[in-house]
Amino acid sequence: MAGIVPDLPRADHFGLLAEYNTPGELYRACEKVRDAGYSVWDAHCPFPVHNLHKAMGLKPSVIPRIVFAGAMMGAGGGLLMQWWMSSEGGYPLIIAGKPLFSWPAFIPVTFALGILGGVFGSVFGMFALNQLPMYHHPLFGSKRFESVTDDKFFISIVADDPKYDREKTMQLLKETESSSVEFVENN
Amino acid sequence: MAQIFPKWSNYTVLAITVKLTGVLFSLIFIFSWWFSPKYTDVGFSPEQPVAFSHKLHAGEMGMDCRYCHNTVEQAAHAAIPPTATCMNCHKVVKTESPEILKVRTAHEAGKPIEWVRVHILPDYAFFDHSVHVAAGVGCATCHGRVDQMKRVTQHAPLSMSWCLDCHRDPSPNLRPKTEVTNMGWGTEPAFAGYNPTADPHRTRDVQPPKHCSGCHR
Amino acid sequence: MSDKPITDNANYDPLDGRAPLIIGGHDFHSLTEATSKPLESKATTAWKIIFSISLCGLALYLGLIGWLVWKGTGVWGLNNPVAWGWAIINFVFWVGIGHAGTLISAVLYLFRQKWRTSINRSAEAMTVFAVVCALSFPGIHVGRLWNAYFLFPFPNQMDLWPNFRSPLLWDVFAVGIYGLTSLLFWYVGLIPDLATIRDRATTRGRQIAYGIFSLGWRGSFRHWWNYEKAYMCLAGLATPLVLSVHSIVSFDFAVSNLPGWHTTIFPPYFVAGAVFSGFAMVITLMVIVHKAFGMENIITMRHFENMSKIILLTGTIVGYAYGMEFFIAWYSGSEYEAFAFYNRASGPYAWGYWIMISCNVLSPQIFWFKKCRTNLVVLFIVSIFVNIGMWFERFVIVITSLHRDFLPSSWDYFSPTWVDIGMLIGSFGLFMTLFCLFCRYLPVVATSEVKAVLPQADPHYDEKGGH
Amino acid sequence: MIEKNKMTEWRSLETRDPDAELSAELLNEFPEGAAEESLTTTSRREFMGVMGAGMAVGAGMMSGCVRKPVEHIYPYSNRPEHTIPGRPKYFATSIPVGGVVSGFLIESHDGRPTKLEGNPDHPTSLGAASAQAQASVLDLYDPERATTPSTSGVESTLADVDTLLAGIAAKAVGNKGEGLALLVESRPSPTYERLLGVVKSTYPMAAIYRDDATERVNARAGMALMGLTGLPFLHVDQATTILAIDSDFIGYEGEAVVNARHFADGRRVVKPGDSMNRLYVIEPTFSITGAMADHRQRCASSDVGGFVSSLVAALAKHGVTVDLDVAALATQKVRDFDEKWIADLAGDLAGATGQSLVVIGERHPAVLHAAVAVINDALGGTGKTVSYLAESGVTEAGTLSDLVSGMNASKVDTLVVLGGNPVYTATGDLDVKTAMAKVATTIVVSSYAKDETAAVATWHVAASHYLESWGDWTASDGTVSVQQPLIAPIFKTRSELEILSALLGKSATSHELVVETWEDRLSGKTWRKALHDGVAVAAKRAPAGTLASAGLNKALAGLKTPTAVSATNLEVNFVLDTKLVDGRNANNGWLQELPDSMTKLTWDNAALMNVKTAGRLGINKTPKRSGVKTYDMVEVSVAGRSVKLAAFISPGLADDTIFLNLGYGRTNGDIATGAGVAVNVLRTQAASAFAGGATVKTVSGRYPLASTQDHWFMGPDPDESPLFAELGERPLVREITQDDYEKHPDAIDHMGVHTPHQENLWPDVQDYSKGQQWGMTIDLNSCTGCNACAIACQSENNISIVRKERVLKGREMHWIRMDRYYRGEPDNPTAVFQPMACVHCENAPCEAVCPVGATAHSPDGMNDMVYNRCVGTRYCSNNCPYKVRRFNYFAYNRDETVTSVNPFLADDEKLSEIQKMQKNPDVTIRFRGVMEKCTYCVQRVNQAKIEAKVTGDGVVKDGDIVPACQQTCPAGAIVFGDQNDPTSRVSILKKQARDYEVLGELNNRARTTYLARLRNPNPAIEKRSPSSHGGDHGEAVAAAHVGDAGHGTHAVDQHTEEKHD
Repeated sequence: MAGIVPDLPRADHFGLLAEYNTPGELYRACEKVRDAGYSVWDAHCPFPVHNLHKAMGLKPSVIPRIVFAGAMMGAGGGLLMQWWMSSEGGYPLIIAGKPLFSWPAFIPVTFALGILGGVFGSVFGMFALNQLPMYHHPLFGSKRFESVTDDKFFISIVADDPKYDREKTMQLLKETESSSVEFVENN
Repeated sequence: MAQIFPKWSNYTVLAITVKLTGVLFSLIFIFSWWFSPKYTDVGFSPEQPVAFSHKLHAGEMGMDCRYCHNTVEQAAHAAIPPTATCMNCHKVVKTESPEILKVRTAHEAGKPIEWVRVHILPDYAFFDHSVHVAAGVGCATCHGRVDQMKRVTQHAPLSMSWCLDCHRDPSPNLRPKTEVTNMGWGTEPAFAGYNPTADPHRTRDVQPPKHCSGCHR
Repeated sequence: MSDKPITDNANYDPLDGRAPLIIGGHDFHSLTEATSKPLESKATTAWKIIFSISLCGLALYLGLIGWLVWKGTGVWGLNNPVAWGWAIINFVFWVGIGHAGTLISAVLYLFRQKWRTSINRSAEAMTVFAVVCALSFPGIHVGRLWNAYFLFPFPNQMDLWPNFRSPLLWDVFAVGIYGLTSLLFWYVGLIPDLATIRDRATTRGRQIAYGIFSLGWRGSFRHWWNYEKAYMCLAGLATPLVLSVHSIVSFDFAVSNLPGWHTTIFPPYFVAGAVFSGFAMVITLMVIVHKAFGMENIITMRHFENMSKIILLTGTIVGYAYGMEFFIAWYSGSEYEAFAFYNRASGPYAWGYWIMISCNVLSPQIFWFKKCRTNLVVLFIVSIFVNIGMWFERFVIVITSLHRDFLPSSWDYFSPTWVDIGMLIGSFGLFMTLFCLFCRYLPVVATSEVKAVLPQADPHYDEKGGH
Repeated sequence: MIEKNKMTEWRSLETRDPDAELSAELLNEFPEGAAEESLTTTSRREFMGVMGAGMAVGAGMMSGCVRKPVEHIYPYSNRPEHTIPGRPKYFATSIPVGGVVSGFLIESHDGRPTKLEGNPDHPTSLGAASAQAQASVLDLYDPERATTPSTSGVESTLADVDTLLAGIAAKAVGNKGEGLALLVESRPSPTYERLLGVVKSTYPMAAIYRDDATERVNARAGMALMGLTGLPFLHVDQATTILAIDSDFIGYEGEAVVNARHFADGRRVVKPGDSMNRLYVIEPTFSITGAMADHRQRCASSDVGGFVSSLVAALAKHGVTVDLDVAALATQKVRDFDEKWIADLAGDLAGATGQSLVVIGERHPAVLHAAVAVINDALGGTGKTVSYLAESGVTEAGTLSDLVSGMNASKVDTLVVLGGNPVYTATGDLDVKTAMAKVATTIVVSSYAKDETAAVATWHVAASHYLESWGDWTASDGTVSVQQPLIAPIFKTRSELEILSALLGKSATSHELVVETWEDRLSGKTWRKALHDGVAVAAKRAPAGTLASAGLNKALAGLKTPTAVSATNLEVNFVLDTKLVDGRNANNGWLQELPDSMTKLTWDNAALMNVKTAGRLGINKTPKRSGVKTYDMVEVSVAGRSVKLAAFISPGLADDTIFLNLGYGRTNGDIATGAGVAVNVLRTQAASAFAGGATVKTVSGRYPLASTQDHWFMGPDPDESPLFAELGERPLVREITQDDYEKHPDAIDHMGVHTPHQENLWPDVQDYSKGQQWGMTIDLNSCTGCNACAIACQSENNISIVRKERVLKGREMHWIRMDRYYRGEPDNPTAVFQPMACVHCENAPCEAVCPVGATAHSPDGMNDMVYNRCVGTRYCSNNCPYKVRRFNYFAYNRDETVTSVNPFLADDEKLSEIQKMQKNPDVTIRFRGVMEKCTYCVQRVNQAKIEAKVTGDGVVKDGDIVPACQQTCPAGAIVFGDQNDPTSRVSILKKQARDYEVLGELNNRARTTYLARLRNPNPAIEKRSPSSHGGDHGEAVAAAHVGDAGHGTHAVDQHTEEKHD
């Protein structure tokens, strides 16, 4: 299960957490951090801030491909199942003079199963990529961090980052419009 | 805020979900497999009121099945013989045995012996012995080596799919009509590689019904 | 623009720019407060009353199902020609209701209709609950409930499989998957807001409860990034699904050869009808909800006006379909077809037909007037009419077509029994029970999405010199 | 036991465990007599074995790991010769049904008689059987039959009965039978009459009275007027022109079964040019004979005499001098008939001298029977189309009214009622009940301890069913056959013969008595042959002598002129019910639930009247619908006595006449109670068939009537909505005159919706052109709508009855729905019948929509229904264009033991142990929640195929498969067989131009096709008033145009294409 199990920071402490009051402050701060060349860091916000991926320099998500694969598998499997079950493989019944493989009649189920595959792909694919559920996370230790789901915006830089240096990074975050920067234990 | 959940929760939650899905899928398999007659019915071998041994009669003495089950070629039921049939011989043979005593008393009282039924089909499945015998399906094919059973035991699942297997491809289970009651048939080299279509004694090729009303009326 | 909060975005002067979706000068925090209040404050008496009534309805429903299973399908008013009755009517009715939710969430999402954010959460909830009600009916309407598992393809010793040519089996898959999809769609949308409640939670119990369902969401943008894509894909998948589901439900009728059922117009006509009834139900519920929880500023008159426009549109489409059916019946020259429709309009069940026409075609027409579109009372009444009308549409299709078909010798008349009526009421009980629980324990507004459509949400808002 | 009861389907008694107590009763000794021919002497246990066919489910204990109840097998102790467990045996027997003696074959499954068929070797059966005969088997298993003798309600024993009768005998020997009275029914039985003769001779003072509603009293009296002792016997097969005067001679009256066959034979047009007989009917009611008529006129019963006189006059004009005092007869003339019509009719009759036949109904007085005899004689029919056969040995007997006056005058101290139910059946002016109270000892021998007469008797002796006792019967043509039992008396019962002999002081079994009668003529081989063939003496009766109308003319002179029937002088007609007769079948569920041929009423009688009469009386034309259909109530009063019952409008009745069916409102059992209203009170000895001067007024209250077809027309009812007016009649029953058929044989195809040659959307998954393919034709030209097929199907296929409250809801279960449509004027319509069962479409709409594949097709073209797979979505029924699928809305076969422990299930149909014995073990018993329908009697098809495979090359010979409906059809209208075999009867019939498929335009490719109905109208009448009768050529072409209109231009060159393949 190693692949699936969410991995927590290995360093002795988690890292640094900076707080911002507006999407704008966060946006500009993210640009700085990105330009500073950090890789193991994240922005936190109560809603997806528009275009923030640019500011963070994120690559496009792979979700759509997972969905496509899921949909194809669902539809393909569905059609195959129906063909097998209603012909020699299963029980070839003579139904209303229709052929054993009456494909037009099989479309609805094929379609529905395709959708199901896609839906599972997107939902569980998203869970997998985001490593959810992750009920325990060091950031939950921070009191301030509670308002991330309300009206505050945060940047967290993890100690595992190669460029991470407690003092320098602290300095970098202070230089942004952060309302506060705090040190997060790896509890 | 303090952490709501401990560290281990991250792992256990995942483990639980994965295992649950596993259990769910295996349940379907378990029900469809281990709850099928193949596992529930085969080997059913109830105590009989009279310890009649097919091993002795059909096996060692080599009596033909049809001496007792004499309606098998004309009717749906291969009727259990009337007590009188037993008495044909046992008026003189082993008259003192306690088991025979049961039979004689029943016969004298004109009461039937309450045999316990071994091969039970659902009431909505209509099986006919005569047509199977006529097609050259051996007794042993469905009932097993009765000639080796001290007490009769269910040999085949008698499930619908089991019936269908043969109805869809009967030839492996066909034999010369003369050999229908031959328990050992197949073990003897004489009939090795018997081909029903080549058998000159067959007036027609066997086409068992595969449609619903073939068995369900 | 001025600082004083706007209070009317329905009659908003376009010269001042685009009408805001949220009024009353909300910011992120006030919004959180407003949407979380219902969950965190004590249950109101109104809620308690409605909830207990709903529970009675639910009890009635379960009781009658028990009676049905105990006695047999005969407890319904069915007979030889009319072998399908209220169970199927209610099924189609509820599936129809279940369409608005996904439509609002998915289709409007794809069309970037930001106004959806205030209502999509409760609309999705409504969808899920409606589908639950819908699915309960085909489940119980079979004669041998205990054998209903034959409908699913599972390996068995009979070597038998379901018949995939049957529209009923298509239903099993389509509606089942539709329910599952709506549920997941709804849940995915809920995760961030559940996190909000979790973080605001004051008691350990609430923390754990909401904590478990929010899956440890921490607003990470890397998560948001996949999350938005996934949500987009879900919307993209749900849109064709929502259209297909009611098409497939309509196949139950369209695929069979009964005059009045055997019609190619059914799929689009059913979908339009579904949207029609769905939005009507949304209005009915929203009028109550936004009053009950004082969310006039979040679920605003503009939202209602937009919905009433959709009702006007779909209502007119449905009206067109009714007309077209008659034209085809006449034009086809088939005496059977013609009779089926003449019989609707003038046969023993004509009353049902005219109730349908007046509720579905006539009543929405008043939405041509802005005054009516922006009047809550009118909205509420019309939405109720539409709900009634759409139930009767299914009644007309199922009963009037069945009771007189090809051979006059087999014609008969269907009258419902008390069990039929009780089960319809009961299903509303089930629906309302679930909806009450939803209002009480889940955020009825998609808070995080609404926040995203506030002007302040724009990263460049402060540069424009907002405050 | 518990597991067992949970079983959703059970096949029959074989798989049930008979409840011990009852079995003990079921299984008492067989009479020695039975041993020789039917069943061997057996004990209880063995009979178990017989029933069990070697397998009866025992107690449901678990055994080891095996999850199923343990079943026991009870083999015979000594299996009788030729007995193969599980194989049915057939025995010939004979009984009177509705007063008509006929021969039958009884199917016996391991000792249980389950099904009755006609005996092909018996001249009054010809292999066919009526609905009543088919249903008579059910009476044997009626759980409400009296099971023991009883004295004034207290259970008694047969021993007591014997001592009682012995006492009576002893007394009678002393006083020559003074004070001893016997009330008997009409029993044309040598042994019975012999014993009655002995009674008369040994007890000269004893009095014998006869009362039987089915006895042909008027006909016999009519013959007497002509100086004959005998009865007329029809030779319908010899007649080409037939006039039926209020006589249902091919429906339910007299030798209807044979008459229908002969009548149909006279109409079997196989190729254009074949001749057809012509039927004129004049009647007040609308009988199914009337429905078959080529020309039909309505007239009130009291006008019939007038009609006869007009006919005599008209015949004279055509040179047929009828030796009658016409002047005297003319006094009967009360109104003007369509004299032209009668003239043409007379011309037709006169034209067919020696081949014409006039028949008159039993309801009409003796003089008219005599007059008709004279007319037939004048037409040269005597000895050709009708012969008068001498009756021998009919014991002189008094009438019921004689008995009543005798009892009132306390001349009777001991009354023995052998069968019959006078307290119920007696006319209103005879108070049998009070009269019986004056008699010291009254002994009633009947099947029901609760029946009206038994209830007031001091002793009730449970009567044996005919399948439990011996007898012998003389058919009306003189054929004598022996009634042999198929089962030992199930309960403590006695047969009438045994009672008679006990009255004579010897306790002989019915077997001994019958043997005694025959031993000098039949013994050993000949006796066994008689039993085997079902015909003991094939001798025809001697002619009754020559007609002498002197007596008749004397009688005519005394005739009075009846007052004309009018709105102010309504006429009430009392008719024997087509199902319950005089009430004797009232507790038979099959018959009670059988829809009447014309009214389609079940479980009730009603005041029948036509639209005009109803209008005058202010009765609503349409019923009110409050959940179920409820009808207006009326009070019918005659001479001070009145009854209240529901009014029901039935088209085609004579104006100002009300029809009341006898036989309802009985109380002898759960089935009979509450079904209809007893109307005997309105009858008098003087006017027992019809009475004038009646008044009818509507009274408050409404009554639900369960009519299974309330729609009259073969299309929308134009009165219902102006929109429907433009929609024509639907081409379901196609009808054309013979002439038009000769001219354009393809016209029948054009009546349908005109469709070009239909291709399948798909390549056929099964090649139906290969192998044996089953198909059926139903000839609408012969079908009389007599319902025999419906009951035959019910008894063969274990079809449940559902009781009135569910028929009201429209949940009847009959697999065959006898569709009846009217044509033309509502008050003077013609009617057509169409038996509609599953037509086994090759492209079956029902199959495509079943989600679990519970209904699928067999390679030989049958639409299989698999009960054990069905989950009950009912979608198949919705999608069936013919609506012939039936759903088990409740558990109609629930084991009594379940319902008894469970109060909530109390109103479900219970199936007691005794009822289970009737079930056919070859057909699955359906449980609640499954769909069922006609299977083409697949059990018979499979049996035939199995036999063909066992004995031969597996090809079934034509005629080896006979479905129950075909087997019993009196008219021989139904033919089943292999439609791929060009020589089979069915494929020959299907080749005719008359052959068409109902709703063929749907391309269902039905295997059951119908042969269009032909009418053979008199050209003269036709010419004068083409619209005088509905469904003739005019209608047919109209129908054709409806079709064409629908489908654009009518391309003549497509005729050949659109033939169904």
